[in-house]
Amino acid sequence: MSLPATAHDVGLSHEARSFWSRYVFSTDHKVIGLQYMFTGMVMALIGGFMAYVFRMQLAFPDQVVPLYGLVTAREYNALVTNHGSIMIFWVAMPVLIAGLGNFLIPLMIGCDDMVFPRLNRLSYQIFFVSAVILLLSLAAPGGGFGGAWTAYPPLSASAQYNHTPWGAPLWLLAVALEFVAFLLGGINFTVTVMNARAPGMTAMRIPIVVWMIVIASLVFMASVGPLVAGAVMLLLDQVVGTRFYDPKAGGDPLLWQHLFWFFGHPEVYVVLLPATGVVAEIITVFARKKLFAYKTILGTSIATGIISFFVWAHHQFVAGIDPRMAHLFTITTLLISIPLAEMMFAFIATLYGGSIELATPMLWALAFIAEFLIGGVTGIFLGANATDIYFHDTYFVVAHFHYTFFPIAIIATFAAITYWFPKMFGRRLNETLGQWHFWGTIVSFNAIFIPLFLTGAAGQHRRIYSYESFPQLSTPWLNQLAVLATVALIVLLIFQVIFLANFFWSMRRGEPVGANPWNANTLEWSAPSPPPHGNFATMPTVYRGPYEYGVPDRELDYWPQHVPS
Amino acid sequence: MLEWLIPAASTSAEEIDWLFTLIFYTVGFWFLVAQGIFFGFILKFRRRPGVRSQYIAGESTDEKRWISWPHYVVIACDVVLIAGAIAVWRDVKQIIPTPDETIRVVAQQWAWTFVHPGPDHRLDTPDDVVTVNELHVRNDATYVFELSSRDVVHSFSVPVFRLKQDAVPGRVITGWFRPTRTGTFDIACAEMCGIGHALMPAVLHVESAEAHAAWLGDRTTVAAASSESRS
Amino acid sequence: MRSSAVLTAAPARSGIARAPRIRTAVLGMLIFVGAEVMFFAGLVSAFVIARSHALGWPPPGQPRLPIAATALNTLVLLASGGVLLSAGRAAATAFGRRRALRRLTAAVTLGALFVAIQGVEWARLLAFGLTMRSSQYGSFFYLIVGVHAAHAVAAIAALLHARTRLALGTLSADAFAAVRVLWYFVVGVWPALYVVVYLA
Amino acid sequence: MSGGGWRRRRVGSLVVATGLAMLGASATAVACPVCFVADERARQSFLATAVGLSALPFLLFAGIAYWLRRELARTAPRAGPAADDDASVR
Repeated sequence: MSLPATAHDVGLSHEARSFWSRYVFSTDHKVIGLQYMFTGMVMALIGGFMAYVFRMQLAFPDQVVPLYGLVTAREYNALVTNHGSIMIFWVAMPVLIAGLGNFLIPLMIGCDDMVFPRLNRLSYQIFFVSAVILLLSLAAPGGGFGGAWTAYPPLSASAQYNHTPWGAPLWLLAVALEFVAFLLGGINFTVTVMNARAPGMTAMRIPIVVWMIVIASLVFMASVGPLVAGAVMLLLDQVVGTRFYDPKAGGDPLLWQHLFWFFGHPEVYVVLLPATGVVAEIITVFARKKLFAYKTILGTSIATGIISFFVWAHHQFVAGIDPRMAHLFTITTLLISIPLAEMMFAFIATLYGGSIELATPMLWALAFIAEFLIGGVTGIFLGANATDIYFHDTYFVVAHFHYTFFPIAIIATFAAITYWFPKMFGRRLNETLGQWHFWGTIVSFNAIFIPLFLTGAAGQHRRIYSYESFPQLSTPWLNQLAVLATVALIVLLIFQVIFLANFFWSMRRGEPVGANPWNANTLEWSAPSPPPHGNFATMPTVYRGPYEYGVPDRELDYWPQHVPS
Repeated sequence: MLEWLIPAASTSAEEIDWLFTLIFYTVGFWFLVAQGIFFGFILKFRRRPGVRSQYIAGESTDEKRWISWPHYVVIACDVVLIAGAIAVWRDVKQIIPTPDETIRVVAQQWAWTFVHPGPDHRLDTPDDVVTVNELHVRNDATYVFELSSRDVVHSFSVPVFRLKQDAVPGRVITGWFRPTRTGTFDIACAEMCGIGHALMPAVLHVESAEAHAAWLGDRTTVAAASSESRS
Repeated sequence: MRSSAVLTAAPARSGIARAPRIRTAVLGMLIFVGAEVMFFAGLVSAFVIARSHALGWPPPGQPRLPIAATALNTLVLLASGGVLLSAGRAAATAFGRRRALRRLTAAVTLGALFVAIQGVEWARLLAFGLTMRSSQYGSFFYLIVGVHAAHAVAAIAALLHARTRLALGTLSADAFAAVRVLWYFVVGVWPALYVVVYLA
Repeated sequence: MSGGGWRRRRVGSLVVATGLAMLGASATAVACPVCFVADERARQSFLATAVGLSALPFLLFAGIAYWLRRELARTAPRAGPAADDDASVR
């Protein structure tokens, strides 16, 4: 196939592009998407290694951790803080929103690139700088920031309290830059989807994952402003010496909590929505079924986005807010279970009457539903204000949000990578290795966090580096659970080696595939694999919705969006 | 159910455990049903040669009731759980009963200071007993505590009481508890407060009235003696 | 008709032709401005909460803000917005480029004047002892007004860039409209900040 | 279609009800017995800013939606790709 003449108005021409212009300073949305994804993968490995170190400390207190050494209290705090920050801001966000959004949106809506390609490149560059700053902050004098990823002042505001004069401001600067990067990316996604769709791609024919990424971007952009404002104030407190959060000087520490959680809770749905979108795409293809109730799913995701603005104070039930406010936020928090439950029901209903093939992407997508349901139902215990008094900041919370974030950031990402890998690299992943990796990861994941539900329910708090000074909370039985979780984590990390080997081997040596290896309908499968710069030879025209599988009276059980009737 | 894992030693603990059990069974039942249907579908509709998938759009009201009915069930359960949560929260956090004793809890990096009112049951009198990392309370007495922090945000957490309350610098936050069983338990800080966050354990002694009075007597004589020697 | 306008359309691209019905750059800028509004709303919320904690506002011993001078300065900024509005109108008409250029220059000058007057006021307030660290009052004043000034400077830079391209004839109508939206935001948010910070 | 419609209306009314409930809570509030140091003004301003911050995104979305409708109405008469009459004029 000859390259289409779809030169960008920016950047170099297709010919004679050097390595740098092709892979580093490219404005091509696919390259940028993969850059985000690879950066996210590297950060995930770093975050995973951190988890290994502090889990080892929890299981075998005050012993030398292989590959690391002794873990001091200061290092432990820095490790848990940065593990959380990295996994949310430098793994979930870049991989799910920026990576997938960049790679998929133009391909799925039938467009040659994002509408602001240079803004897109700038977004990645800022993101990259933010990642570098974060990693540098770990090596700064005094060590990395250790005030938890929520960074509550006054602890985070003053080196007098947190003892990390460099770590804290650098950490905050990295987070702020990262927000700027996603702000630029989010604008790009939204405008591209609104404005650059192929002819015939009406609103109700847009694949659900694209909708979800756009809704997530909008929620992100509407919620991030107050946090950036709070972060600027915190940075000034740290660096200039203002006292915005110092109660002794008339400041208010709770102010930060409000600004932080006003963003922090919508953020959960910002990463959740793209992940559920990925699952929707995959289960339809591998069940050969039309997505059950497209409009309802769309409605539920909009409802989720809206309600997510009204739930944030459930993180502050025991923070000293007005106890009457807690009732309101209990109600809204439990209300948000309704659209999400409905979305999961629609996914389950999609399986009914299907012809399910348990290929690796489908396994991951189904695992997402099964595991996320656990995360969802355990959230009820925390959303109900009275039980949250007990569970707040225990390992129960840790286990709960890992049952939501792990499906989101890891399971859905593996689903997406295994599903779109042929499109990204024109080759297939090894299926046997994929299945091994899947089962190893899922089993060990559950073996990590089910014990943590129990230790949390038994009263163990998170972020405490050694339980030796708590006789009641460190019974032999609880210690054994901690060891079990740690061993399971090591197993989980070892299984990722299989994935990495499979990924890089298949990238070069995998079985080559054509444009549409899964017989899927959406537009990205009408482009060559991998799609060239500019994506499509001719602009596709869209004739129908994205989920027409198993249409009666047709020979093929799929009906691509761009094929005329 | 929680008392299988950790004893319940206050009136609030019993209520919170009741709510936990309510949520556990309500949510657990529907969780199992949902997972059962989910795995049932996966098994039943596995790919078989020659069998095509059905074409169901899920757009007609007829089909949609398969998700709208469960969704009404979710709403109904939510209402029950919200009602339960609000009822328990009111008792635990919102309504503060008349105390038998008032104590003061002060958090700082990295220790707890407890001010017991002493035999006269009043704070800020010379017979106050001040302890560090050690709280003595009387069984079956209603306590109100005034919680404050000297530096950063801490959180006063007593797992056996199911009690947790952040201590915010610049504010005095009030709460209450009423112990129901004697014993020695752990108190922890539940909010990241710096390098020594793990080193803020305190010991809670719930004592019978007699034992408590004896302890107070000991401490008061010591305090009186030391104040006398100082003057 | 747009075809007679002095501005160029988006650079011609070969291959896949997109058919945008909405002005891309304007839409992007509007979303950006939305995020900025939330940012300023966060600052104002913080300010309102901090003020409610204070026993007296402004705190005793701190200089008062120059309300009247800043009111005049507000008029300067509003005038700049008005001039830019007419520059946009002029650019949309035939043979209006020269007029648009002149008005754009005037708008930029007024904007720069606003920033300069603010700078002089800052210098005087600093001399009177109101600093970023002297009190919550000072901290919030310099934070909010400073953040606005930073936005003003960035928007002026964007306007100057647009002016250069307009003079060269390479400015697209879409890009010009987007830059104007940014400046309208800077102009529009100021009266609100003035009322909150200076008057309340 | 109708299903989606009433669903959306219901979501809308939920949101409105929540907002009203929050406003109502602030109106009927007496001094909070548990939380703050009798700092009623601070509590009020926390509530007010919370309501304001929560409502603002929806006002912004409404504003952008309004602009979009106007923009679409403006471009509607021009059938076909806009590129035709936007063609490079210098």
